[in-house]
Amino acid sequence: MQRFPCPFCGLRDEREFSYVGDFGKVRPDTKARVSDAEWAAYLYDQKNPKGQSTEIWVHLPCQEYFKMTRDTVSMDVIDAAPLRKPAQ
Amino acid sequence: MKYSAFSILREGLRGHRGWAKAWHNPTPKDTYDVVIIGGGGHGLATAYYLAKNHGVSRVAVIEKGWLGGGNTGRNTTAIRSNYFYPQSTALYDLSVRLYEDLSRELNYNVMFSQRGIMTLAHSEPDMEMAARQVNAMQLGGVDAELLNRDQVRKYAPLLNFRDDARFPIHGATWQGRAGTGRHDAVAWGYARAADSLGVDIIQNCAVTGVLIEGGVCKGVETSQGLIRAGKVGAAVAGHSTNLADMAGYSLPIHSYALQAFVSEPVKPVMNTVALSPALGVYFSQSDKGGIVVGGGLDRVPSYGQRGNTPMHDVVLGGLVEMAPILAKVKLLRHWGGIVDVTPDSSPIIGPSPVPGLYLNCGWGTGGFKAIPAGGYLFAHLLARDSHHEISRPFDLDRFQTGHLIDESAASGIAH
Amino acid sequence: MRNDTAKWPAPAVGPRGQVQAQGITLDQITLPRQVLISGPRDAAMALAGTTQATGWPDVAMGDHYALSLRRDRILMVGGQIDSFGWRADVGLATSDIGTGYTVFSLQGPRAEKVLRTGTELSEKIPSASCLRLWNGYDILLYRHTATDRYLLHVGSALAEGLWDMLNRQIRMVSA
Amino acid sequence: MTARRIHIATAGSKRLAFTFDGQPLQGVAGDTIASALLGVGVRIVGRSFKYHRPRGVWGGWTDDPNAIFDVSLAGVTKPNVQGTATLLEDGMIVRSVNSWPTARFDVKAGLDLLSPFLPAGFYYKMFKWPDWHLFEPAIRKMAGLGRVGPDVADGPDGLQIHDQCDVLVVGGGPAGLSAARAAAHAGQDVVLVDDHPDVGGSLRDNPCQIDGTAPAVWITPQTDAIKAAGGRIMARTTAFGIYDHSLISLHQTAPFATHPKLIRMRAGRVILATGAIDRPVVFGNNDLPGVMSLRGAAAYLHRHDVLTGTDITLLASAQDVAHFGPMFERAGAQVRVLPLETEGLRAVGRGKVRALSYGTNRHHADAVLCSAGLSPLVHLWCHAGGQLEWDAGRGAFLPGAGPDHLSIVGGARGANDLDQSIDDGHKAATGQTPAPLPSIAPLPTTPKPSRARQWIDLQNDVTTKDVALAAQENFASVEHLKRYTTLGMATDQGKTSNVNGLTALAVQLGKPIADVGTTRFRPPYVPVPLQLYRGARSSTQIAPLQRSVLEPQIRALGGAMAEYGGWLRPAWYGDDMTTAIAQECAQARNDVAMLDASSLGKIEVMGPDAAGFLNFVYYNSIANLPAGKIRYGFMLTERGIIYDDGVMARLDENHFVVSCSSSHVSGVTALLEAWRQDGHDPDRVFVHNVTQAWATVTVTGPKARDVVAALDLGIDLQAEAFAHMSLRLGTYDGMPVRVCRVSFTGELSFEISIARDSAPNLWDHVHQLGATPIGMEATSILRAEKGYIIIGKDTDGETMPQDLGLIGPRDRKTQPYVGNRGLQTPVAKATGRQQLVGLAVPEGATQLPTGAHLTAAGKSIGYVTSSYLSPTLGHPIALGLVQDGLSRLNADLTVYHLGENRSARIVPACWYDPKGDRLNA
Repeated sequence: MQRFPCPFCGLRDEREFSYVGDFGKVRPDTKARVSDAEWAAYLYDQKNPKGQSTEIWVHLPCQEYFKMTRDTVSMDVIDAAPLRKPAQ
Repeated sequence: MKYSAFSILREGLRGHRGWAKAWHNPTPKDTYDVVIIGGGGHGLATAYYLAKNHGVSRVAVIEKGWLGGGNTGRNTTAIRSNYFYPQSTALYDLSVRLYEDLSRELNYNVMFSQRGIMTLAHSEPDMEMAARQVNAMQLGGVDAELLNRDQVRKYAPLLNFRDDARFPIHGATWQGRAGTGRHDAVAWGYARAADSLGVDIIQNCAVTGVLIEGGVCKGVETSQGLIRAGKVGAAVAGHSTNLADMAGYSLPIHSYALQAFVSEPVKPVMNTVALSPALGVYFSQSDKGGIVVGGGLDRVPSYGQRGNTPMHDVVLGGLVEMAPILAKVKLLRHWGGIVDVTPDSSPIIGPSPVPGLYLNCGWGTGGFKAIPAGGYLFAHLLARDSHHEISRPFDLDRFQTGHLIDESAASGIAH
Repeated sequence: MRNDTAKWPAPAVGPRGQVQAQGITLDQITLPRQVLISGPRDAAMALAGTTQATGWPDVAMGDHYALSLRRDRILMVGGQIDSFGWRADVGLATSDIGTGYTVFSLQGPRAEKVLRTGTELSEKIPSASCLRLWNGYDILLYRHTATDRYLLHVGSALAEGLWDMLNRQIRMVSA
Repeated sequence: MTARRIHIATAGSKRLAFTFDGQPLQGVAGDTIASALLGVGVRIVGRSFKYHRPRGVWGGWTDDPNAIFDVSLAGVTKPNVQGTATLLEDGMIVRSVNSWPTARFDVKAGLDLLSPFLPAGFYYKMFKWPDWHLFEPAIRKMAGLGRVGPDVADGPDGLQIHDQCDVLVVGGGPAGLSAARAAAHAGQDVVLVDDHPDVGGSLRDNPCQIDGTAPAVWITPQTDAIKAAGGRIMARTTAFGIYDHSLISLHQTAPFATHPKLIRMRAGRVILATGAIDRPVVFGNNDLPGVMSLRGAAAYLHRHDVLTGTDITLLASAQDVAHFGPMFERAGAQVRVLPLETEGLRAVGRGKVRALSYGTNRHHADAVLCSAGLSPLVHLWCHAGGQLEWDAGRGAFLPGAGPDHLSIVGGARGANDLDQSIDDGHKAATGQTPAPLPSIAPLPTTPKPSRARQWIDLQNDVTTKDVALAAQENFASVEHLKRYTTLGMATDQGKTSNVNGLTALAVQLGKPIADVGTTRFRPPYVPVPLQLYRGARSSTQIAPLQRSVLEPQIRALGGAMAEYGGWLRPAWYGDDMTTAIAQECAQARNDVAMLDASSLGKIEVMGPDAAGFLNFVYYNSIANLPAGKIRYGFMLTERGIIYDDGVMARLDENHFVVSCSSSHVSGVTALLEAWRQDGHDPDRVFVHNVTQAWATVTVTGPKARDVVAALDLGIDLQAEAFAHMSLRLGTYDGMPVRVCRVSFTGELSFEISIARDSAPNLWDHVHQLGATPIGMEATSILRAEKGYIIIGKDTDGETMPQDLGLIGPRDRKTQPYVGNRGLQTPVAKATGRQQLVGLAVPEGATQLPTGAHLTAAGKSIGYVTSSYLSPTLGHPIALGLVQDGLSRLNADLTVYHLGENRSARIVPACWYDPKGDRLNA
């Protein structure tokens, strides 16, 4: 059982989290022409690095989507940061 | 050297001194017609079929560790073709048919045991979906039956038929030709047969780079030096995107740990394979007596060849709900393999974006059962530079056209 | 067609009766009002009429308090709000939860042990939120009045399940 | 005379009665099953897996591969109980495994004669012709160890609990006690676990003086100090796996017939003080009962007063001989010593060792106590990713580099000296570097050639010859060796066989052991019962169903409850399903009916960007929906696949309520949150799932308006004032209500949502006003008569809106929305897509089976998704997905189901009130 740091809630065990996707993917502007290849790359291609990986995760209880950098071999968590500005 | 009862008897009388090496330890040559990266089941089978079916014998299989040491030797050994879409049925039933004759073809007992697989239906809607599945298979020319509750009980009386079962058993889809095999033997059998046809199987040889000249793949750099090749085939389950990074393309593949579990050996209690989609568990009993258990992928994408505890509760806890008499049987060992998962959980067979480099990957949790077909079709692709009609739908281009082959409706466990 | 009426015991009508075991008391309690308020934290607190939002291991007091749920959401317990929906004046979204959350209290020196069956709980691991997954149930978990009195809010549709799970765990911890 | 109980001290101990293979025997309190058997002179405790060779006790604890039993007590039967590590309890019925009728007289013992013809890899070379199936059943029957008991465990199966500490010390021997004491003294929150019933470890197995005192005298002050500093000591607790992020799984055993406990310990640091075990000496016939672990025999002597032989030969290092020899002599045994390098050594005896023979020498022996050196227990170290390094002097793999949070001390790191172990523990606990291990000269332990078989894996019957054969056939990787010969794959996981197997392989390959390497140790360290993993999650605690506040009312009215979309809902009301369903349909069509719709999603979307946000998330245009109106729409995936359908109601400019299907509430909420935080301003749109705050009573039927009018909601119910697909706010009994005119039945319907706790009154009132409750089955038929779909039943993972004929937004909506690009992919535009149609059967024919396929030229072109006998129409109706179905209207198709063909006609997917006059009434 791994533990991940939700930027809002703090450390919780992995059952409370879901992997969402690679960090840095932006939905193409579909008002412009988006080729089948570009669309497929956006929807499906994965960086899937062996080692350090920067990803989007969600903490399910509080629904915080956040950025997490971790090592996909050692499972060490290197960094977690909110995608949102801090609470006011 | 042919393996037979006679050779066993002869060798038994002379102290087994006459058994030859199952395969050799060649040093790599400078160049081959085809280099296969990955000495697992798919890679070895590809090499075998290249040599046997296509007369391509200047073939090397390059394995970074020991042959059969990846997912081929880490799975739950189920072999089946109970799929819904005709493209899948064609692929996996080719595999089952090749398995049916494999022990004799390779002169190596892979112990394909057609003890049948049942996918349980836990409700009336499940039974309707089961009928949809069975009809699809029957129309596709694959054996399938719809079992009722009593028939399921006859096949597997240890399942949970109690009134308080969370997921009561209404019936099941049944494929009698499905079953289990001896996973290591599949790798060893193909390796021995390929070796005898002149294939070089090079163990402890890691690929460190892909040689690309003029935009075309011309070979691989390895820990044992540069090896040139007319064509390069990659069958590196779990690490397909690492190779893609070396060659400079992207793949719709994510690596996950898939765990498997085996109990201490007990006297026979389960003579078939049963899967509960609702519980996310399937199990069988090996010839040695161990209860072999599998489930879904771990939650966390991973390259660590080990599993995480939340899935233990899901899979082993689910097993006890599925077959309560196993509660006091003990878990002997658990382990994890790294599997390639595609968006539609179907494999990718076809040319990569780099000419000269070809892909056999994305088998997800279902690679073992597909070894003969994967090798057969990949060999066809490599030898002729064109798809066999069965592998055509599994080309990488399906992600652009949207013609995904997503079987999630056909089997309850993401596979 | 299968009739599962017997497999799922009939749910309780009205508040569930107290359960006692050694060092553990389990009750169902009724809170006066529960309102979800989403938006900037300060504005939300002002609307709720509270000055702090309870996380973990904070101890909430009294019958009017706020629970910290998310970066931009609290649950007001007690207190008074006149209208619900989008409050453009303060930029807050509000919804009256009524009895949408059922609330159980678990009290006693061994209560914490019961809670540890379902989550990694420790005073040493603070949390800004009292939302948590417990034995598979999405709950709010916080301390109220005393450090050994825990309140659990659960979506009322799963209250029957959570009550049964709490009882199972109490039996096991007491065995 | 073989083994026997010695001391007078046990005379006063409590006697425990048990049976072994049917024979009544007695042990004493504190015994393990194995010590009790040895205490009464039982030598053969079981049979080996392959050849049914007689097996005796080898070890004193979990390193034993042989003493495996099926045990019953108090109605509980457990297979494969490890007798050396299981405490004896009064009344136990102990049965040897893999033998019949008894371990001593096993009918299959003759199999051993065939062993020359059963080499490693035998099965791979045999039984290919004519077919494996002819041979496999007989082979399966022979396999397996214990028998699964007949008793079915009633869940729940045991306690699973999380715990945490600063320092977890595994192993309560001298190193572990020292570490725990030092860590506790330093103010750390310490937990010490030991799998024995008491701590002390090797001090109890083979006592020697510490600081001039007896070990028992030394142990108590340590445990007292640990406890006084707040440390916890857990006995009978096995650390069996270390997982990511420093989670250690602990198995706490309890009396035999009670539930075990699984503790998941999160430790800041882990100190492994797991000790070491004897490595067997490989010599001829070394599998004979009576050949035992030296330290195992010492443990039986000191823990249980059992002397394992009267004529003992020690086969061990000079140091061990000097240490242990006098102990056995003092206990009354005659002790002889043989050097480890004795040439041609073999044991002699049938069923138990009687003598040792070497060269021309031969001497009597009833016990041969062996140690070829110590194998550190490094399993947990490896679980955590620690590396191993071969130490030629010790003939062992010692821990090398490892993770920062892990230390390994004492015997487990190769420190076999008591003072060093104690020092190790102290240093590890206080953050100091342990003293380097002295290098030692290797013991002569390489197996000498012998004509007798030399055993390496006692349970799986692997000999040096098997290893040699594997090497000869080029199964030269350690993993190949293991898998080819099954070496180390028995229930002891190779604890005793690993190093000897590698040594034998290294000899064959002519390589140093360091280059041969070792296989990976995988959890669990010792086998653990499957029930540990179920915990309290049995039966209704697996995927627990959601329950409506109206369930008591529904049950009181005779509702037959069943699972629908994650909720427990009434399938029908009354005893007879068929009549009930028909009557319920008629009631809704002709009069007025009521149903509990509380499970339908109610997700509030609020804020200034709410309209634009929903317009993006939904296929249908939402931005232009007026307040007070309701619109039906699809939520698509980015591929363009329909994920859910639902209705959106706009309460005011900045406030919507999304009503999705019951099973998709959490999924839809999660998707809304995901998009809210990705590409939208999360300060301008908020999503509240309030499904459980409201309950919903739906009144449906031609007379629904009369019933709702009588509720006095303060709403003008006339059609002109309150049209279909609109929403009004009112009050019932002082409580706010939201009333939606939407219809799933095709009849005039009012969905009345009210605060959850007021719903029972509303329900009762509606019922008193003459509405009849209807269940999900009737509702399902009513909707099918109208051609209304259920997502996931009448659609599948490929269905897009155009397949249902709903192409408006695709062709006209200009703003981007989720799935818009997916609807432009080649697959979306392809011909041959499966489209939803109605299916009619010939006059008088029975209803089509759901799941039947439509075929053309023997190939599937689609399937039946819903099928009912319509009580309203008096004939069967069905819906199906068919390739190009919308352009095949009135075509007759073949329907295939389980080997039979029949026919159906494609018709429009609406049979009842196609113009919608009734629902608009």
